[in-house]
Amino acid sequence: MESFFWDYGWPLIVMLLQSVLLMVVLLLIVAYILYADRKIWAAVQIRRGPNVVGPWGLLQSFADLLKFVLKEPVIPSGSDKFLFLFAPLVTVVLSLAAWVVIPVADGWVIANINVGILYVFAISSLGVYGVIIGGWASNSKYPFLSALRSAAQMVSYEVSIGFVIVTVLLCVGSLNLTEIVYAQQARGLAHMLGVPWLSILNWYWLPLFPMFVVFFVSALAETNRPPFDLAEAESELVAGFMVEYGSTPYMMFMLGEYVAISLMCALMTILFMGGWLPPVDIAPFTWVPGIVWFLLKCLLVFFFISMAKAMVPRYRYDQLMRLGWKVFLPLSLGMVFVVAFVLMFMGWTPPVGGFGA
Amino acid sequence: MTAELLAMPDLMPALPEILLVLGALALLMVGAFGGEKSTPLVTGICVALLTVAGLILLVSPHYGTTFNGAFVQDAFSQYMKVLVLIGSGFAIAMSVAYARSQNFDRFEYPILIVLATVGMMLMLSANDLISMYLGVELQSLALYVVASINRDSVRSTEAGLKYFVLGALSSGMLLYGMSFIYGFTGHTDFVGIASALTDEQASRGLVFGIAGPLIDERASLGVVFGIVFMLAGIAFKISAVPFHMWTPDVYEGAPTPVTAFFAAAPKIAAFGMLVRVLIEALGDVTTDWQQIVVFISIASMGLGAFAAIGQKNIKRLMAYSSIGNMGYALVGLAAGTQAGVHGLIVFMTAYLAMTLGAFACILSMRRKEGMVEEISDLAGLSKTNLPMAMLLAVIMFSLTGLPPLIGFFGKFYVFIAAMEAGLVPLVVIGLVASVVAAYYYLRVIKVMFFDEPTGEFLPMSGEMKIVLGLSSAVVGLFFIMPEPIMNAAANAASVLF
Amino acid sequence: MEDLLREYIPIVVFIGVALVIGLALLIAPFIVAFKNPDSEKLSAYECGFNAFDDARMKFDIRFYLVSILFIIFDLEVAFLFPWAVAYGALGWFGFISMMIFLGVLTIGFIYEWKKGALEWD
Amino acid sequence: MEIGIAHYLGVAAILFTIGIFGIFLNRKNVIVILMSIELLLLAVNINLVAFSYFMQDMVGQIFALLVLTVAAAEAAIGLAILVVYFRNRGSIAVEDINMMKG
Amino acid sequence: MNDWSILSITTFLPLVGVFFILLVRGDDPDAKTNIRRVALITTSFTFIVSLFIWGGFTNENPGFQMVEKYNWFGETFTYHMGVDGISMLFVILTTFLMPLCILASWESIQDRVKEYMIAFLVLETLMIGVFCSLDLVLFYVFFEAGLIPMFLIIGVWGGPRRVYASYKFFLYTLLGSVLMLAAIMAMYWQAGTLDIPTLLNESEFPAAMQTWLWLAFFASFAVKMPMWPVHTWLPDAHVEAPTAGSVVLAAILLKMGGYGFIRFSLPMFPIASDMFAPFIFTLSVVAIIYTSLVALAQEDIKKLIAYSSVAHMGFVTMGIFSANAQGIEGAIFMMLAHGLISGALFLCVGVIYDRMHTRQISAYGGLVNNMPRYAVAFMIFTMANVGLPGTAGFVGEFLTMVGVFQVNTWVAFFAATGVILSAAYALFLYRRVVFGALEKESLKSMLDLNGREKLILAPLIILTIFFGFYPAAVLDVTSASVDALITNYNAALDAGGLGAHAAAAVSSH
Repeated sequence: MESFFWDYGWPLIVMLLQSVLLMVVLLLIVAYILYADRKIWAAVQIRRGPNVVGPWGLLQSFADLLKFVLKEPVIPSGSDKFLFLFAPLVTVVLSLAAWVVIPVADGWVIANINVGILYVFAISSLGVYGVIIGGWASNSKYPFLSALRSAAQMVSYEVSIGFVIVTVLLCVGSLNLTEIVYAQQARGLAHMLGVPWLSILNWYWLPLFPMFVVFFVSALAETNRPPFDLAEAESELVAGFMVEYGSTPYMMFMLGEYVAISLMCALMTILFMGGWLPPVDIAPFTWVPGIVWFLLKCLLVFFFISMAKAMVPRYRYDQLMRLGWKVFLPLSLGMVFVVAFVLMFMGWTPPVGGFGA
Repeated sequence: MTAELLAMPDLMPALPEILLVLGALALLMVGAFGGEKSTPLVTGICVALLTVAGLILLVSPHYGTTFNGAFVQDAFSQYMKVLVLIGSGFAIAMSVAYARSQNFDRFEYPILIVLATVGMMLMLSANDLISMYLGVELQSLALYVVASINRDSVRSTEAGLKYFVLGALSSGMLLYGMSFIYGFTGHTDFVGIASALTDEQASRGLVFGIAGPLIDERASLGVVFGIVFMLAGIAFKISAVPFHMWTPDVYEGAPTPVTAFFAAAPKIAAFGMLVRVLIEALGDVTTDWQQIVVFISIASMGLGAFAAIGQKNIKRLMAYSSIGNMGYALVGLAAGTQAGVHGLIVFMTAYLAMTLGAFACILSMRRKEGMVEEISDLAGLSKTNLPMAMLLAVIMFSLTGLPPLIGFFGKFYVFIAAMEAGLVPLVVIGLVASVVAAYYYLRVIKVMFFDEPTGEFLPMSGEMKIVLGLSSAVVGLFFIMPEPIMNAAANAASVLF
Repeated sequence: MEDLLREYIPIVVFIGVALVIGLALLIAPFIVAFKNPDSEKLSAYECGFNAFDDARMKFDIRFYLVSILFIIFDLEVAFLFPWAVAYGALGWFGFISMMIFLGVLTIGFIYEWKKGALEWD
Repeated sequence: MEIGIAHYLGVAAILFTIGIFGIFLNRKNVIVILMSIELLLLAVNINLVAFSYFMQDMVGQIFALLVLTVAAAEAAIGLAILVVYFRNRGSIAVEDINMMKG
Repeated sequence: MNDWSILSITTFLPLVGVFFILLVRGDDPDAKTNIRRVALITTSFTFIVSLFIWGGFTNENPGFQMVEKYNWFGETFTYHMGVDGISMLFVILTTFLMPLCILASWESIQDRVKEYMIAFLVLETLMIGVFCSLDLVLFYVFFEAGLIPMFLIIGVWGGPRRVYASYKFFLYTLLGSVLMLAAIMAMYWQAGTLDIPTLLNESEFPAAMQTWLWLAFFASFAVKMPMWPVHTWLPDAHVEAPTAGSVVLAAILLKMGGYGFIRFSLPMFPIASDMFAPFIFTLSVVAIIYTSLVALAQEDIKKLIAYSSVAHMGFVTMGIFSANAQGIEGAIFMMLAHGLISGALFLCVGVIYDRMHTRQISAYGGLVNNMPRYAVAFMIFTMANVGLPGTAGFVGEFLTMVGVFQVNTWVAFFAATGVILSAAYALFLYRRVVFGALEKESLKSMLDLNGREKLILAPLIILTIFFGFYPAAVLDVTSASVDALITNYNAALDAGGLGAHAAAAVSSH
């Protein structure tokens, strides 16, 4: 009985604590990301943004949470009640679930599974279900149409994301997210140029720059972020598939969206920007803990995402689809070929089993 | 990771398939860039490709296995592939005029047929459950689309839908069976399965502790389970009873040239595959599948004979006829002997010739107001178009199994093998069923010769004349020089044993 | 605990926690919020008109085309993943094989493009 | 309780049976039939992977991967046919598929 | 091996005629005449050629003569032709009757002449082939293929109920012969060959198997013969078929059944034959008496003749299964004679049918008044049909009854009553058609036989009477082969432990 506890019970408790910890931190960060988003947007438009609740409006997100909870939950009479409530739950749970395999620093990962990137890819693919179910269950025209649009958009860009990931995998030889980061440490442009300390050059954003861009833009589209927020285009579809939602269900959609955005930031960080690695592998930088680098990089990516929202005009739907299918798909397909060929031709294929820890 | 897995495979045995695939892909591009006006060109090249592939097979076949044993080219696959190519080539040729008149002359049609043909050839060459499944699916997927190629017709699309649903179901059953075979023998390659079934040590199925591979000279329950499901799946593909439900509807609904294609090539391919998997992989557990084959054979022959009697639509009639014919072919397989396979090959040759000829006639049932497909529309054909009536009568008599036409020898060799294998009741039932079937074949002849004409058909088009002429020549004159076909068939059968 | 379990149990635990949080959020307003539903409030949003037919209507065929294309290409990715991981071990043979595969896919893609499956207007 | 091969096979068999019944007993919608077909293939994959795992033999998993691919292609084509049929007939109810009876 | 493949030439010569007919274009009367001429010349020439078979035939040789053998389906199923005393005369009978059939159809067939003649010529080839083939597969091919032209002849050129009749004919015969096919396959399985001489001389099938094989062959031949109770297709087929079709049917096709019994059932399955002989006798006697009674009640001339054929075939089967020289030789003789006589009777019916287009007996009467020549011819054949001494019909009936008398007196007795009944219906028919007052207006304008009809009937009359007075012309040919057959048969019975019967048969011989 005691050994059972030490074999099974204790690790389980540890996992639970880790999970709760990650979740809390994550939600806190999301709350401030939301805040940051609004602030950046406001700044670009030379407004102030939220500034009432708390100092500089820092508690704005929590006020919003409270407001949503106290709002009257409306379930439209024609809707499928179970699915109507199920959709936001799916969105939130799925977008949170992907985080379990993200290594935020060296070894700081709850589930260090060997197919990490595949897991993330799979879980984020499922996100489309939340949208479709929500749009369908509302039994209203705007949500329905926008759910379709949104789903088509998400799946279109998912293909490109898949190809981008494949190019990275070709260079790494492993699906494990931690190893992807290690690979960016072990080999790369900096080593070839003879400046191994300049590890920022090692990261894949440089050799795979086109894919980095493709991934960034696809991430925007995948998460329904502007300039690709066609699904909730206010002028056409009012608020997209969420029209009929209010109260916390609505908030959960928003939450899921922002968690997904932060996940995309994390992914970009890991795949292209060396994860928790310091940009320059010499003294004061190496003293900074990995988690800080990781967060900084994520925030940098988020800044770009936010700026895109603030600066870029919204796409038309046909332009969006054309970009996805006729530009990104051929481009990323071609890059898969090029990367595979170059790696094989130059003999740069990763060692069997990846670079290891 | 073993070295030989990563070595470049020898592509020569698969040369015809590779040629067809490359050709089909190239033609797809030609069609995509050229638009609809490239249809005649694509059609012509498709026929040429099939011809070249057939010639390669005939003139310089390259025997051997490749792709790590998943693909085998031998005399059996060579012979059956030539049949399949003939069926496909003629099917394309026969469709040209019809497609133009029915406005579905899209360039995809011949390409799909070529792809389906490649699938069939892969089925015939499959020496591994995986390649077998891939062949089946490549063929089926193309056929689903071909069935509903006339996308503006309710009947065509309904046929496609039905074919798809039941075809997919059959694939599922086939796969389920395969998974059991794999699980209980530990192999997917036919050689491995065969050795696992004979040699207890070779089987990894033992590790499950459920049952060993062989109990008292019979396969374990798991393997039998797998065999049953696989047979059910393949029975769908060859439309044997009780998995025949789709056949009449699909035959009736699909555009007629498509029906002609369905009736000919895929059946041959599925049969070839069935023979290879049963003989090569499961040849040592004959007792386990023989009774199933006997059962579906009897059921097919019986249903084919009785259900066709009331049919008015000649395509439905041909559907039931083909169900019945599959029953006869299964008789040869039930024998499970070399003679049985030999008979089956001869029978399939006969079946191909008869089917193509019959459909050339059905496709010539054109009136000014359009295509007709009732049997009664043939009334008095002997007065309005004697050559067509005579040749169709020859084909119908051959389907009946009357000597000296090829249909007789097909049945004869099948039955004689079954007789040798001791399946006397099966033979007698088969013969009686063929008498019952004679009734409805005779009805076609009766309508053509005994009834008064109700109208005239438009003259036969050139390609129909050629197809009908060639096929009825084979049907009618086979008995004069049977040896080339018989020897080739015997040779083909011998490599499996 | 087995290695496999050790690696994957956290995922279950994590999803469980996420589920709890999600459910808590979902249920909270039903407990604490003020509720006063009426039929107008519960009807579907229609820009001021009453809905005159079922909202789940026919929609554009192109959505369906996109979903088919997605299925095909997403599965292609499913093949590419293991290939990419084992790329070093496969050598030129692996490269050529996958390029044949991609080539076939590209031909299909060009066909779709030419047939107008990717047009949106 | 140790989870053995028999349990996997049992689950697969149940799924397979549900799939078969879904195809034959369903009177409502063709989409349900398509889903049932997917269920069949899913059952097969469970079998293959379970066998593969218990035998420590990779072939089953490769097979499963191919089955997945083909299943997707099949679904795509099935949906395409369904769509053309719907365009012609205006319905995808199972009982409306009755142009030809035999 | 002979030098110039006469059997093959005879067999396939009609197909040359088919080829020429196919070359004829057009549908005008000239073309039709040309077609008829080609057919007539072909059949006549075939007959002449076939006479060389008789000329080259050695009566003393009991084995097969003029043998040809080539590989066909490999070496297992060969193209093996040859004739012996049993089969040779049937070949001659066939070739002899065919020109007459063509002549008989000269005017009555105006519709689709081309197809008609092709069907007949093909049919001739197949019928000759049946009698010449020495390989069971080859035999079956010819035997079964004959259904095709006959089906078309009845169905296309037949009477009002032709469709029913042709179907019945086809399906009855087919069912019978597929059972035979099963037996043939079983024989191949057992013996490993289907070469008839080899099977006759070397192979012996186990007794239990013989029973089944015998029954399967019986199924085919009994239908073809036809034996009671599977004879019902025959009256229908006869009534509906055109005249020449009836002639071929009665004269030749029915003989294939009897030929089959002699060629296969007796020598190959002796034990079973011996066992089933009482069964056959019963059926034969029933056939003779029952169908004779049925014939009495017929209103249709052709039907009456058809039933009389069934009755006569009863004599044949009875003779065959008495398994002694008189019985078998009598049966062969009877078949040949019946071929001439029944064929001639149908031709006689055809003569008046062409004029009146009815076959109802009641429609006729008093024809002797304005058709005296016809009356004479009809009388000769009626008498021959009855079995009047001096006609061919007598010899056969007498010999078969002698043969069966040695085996079973009662059978012979009942068969003899059949003779009386046959006299009754035949004379009854003759009286009603030919005698009596010429009352009906439509009959008064009927003309007597024209030149063509005389040409048809004359040789038949001559032969009927010739064989009646000189049966040795036939019996000399058959005796050697029949003796050999009986010797083998008895030897097989001895070996099978049924010596008692065999000994009795030999001693009585």
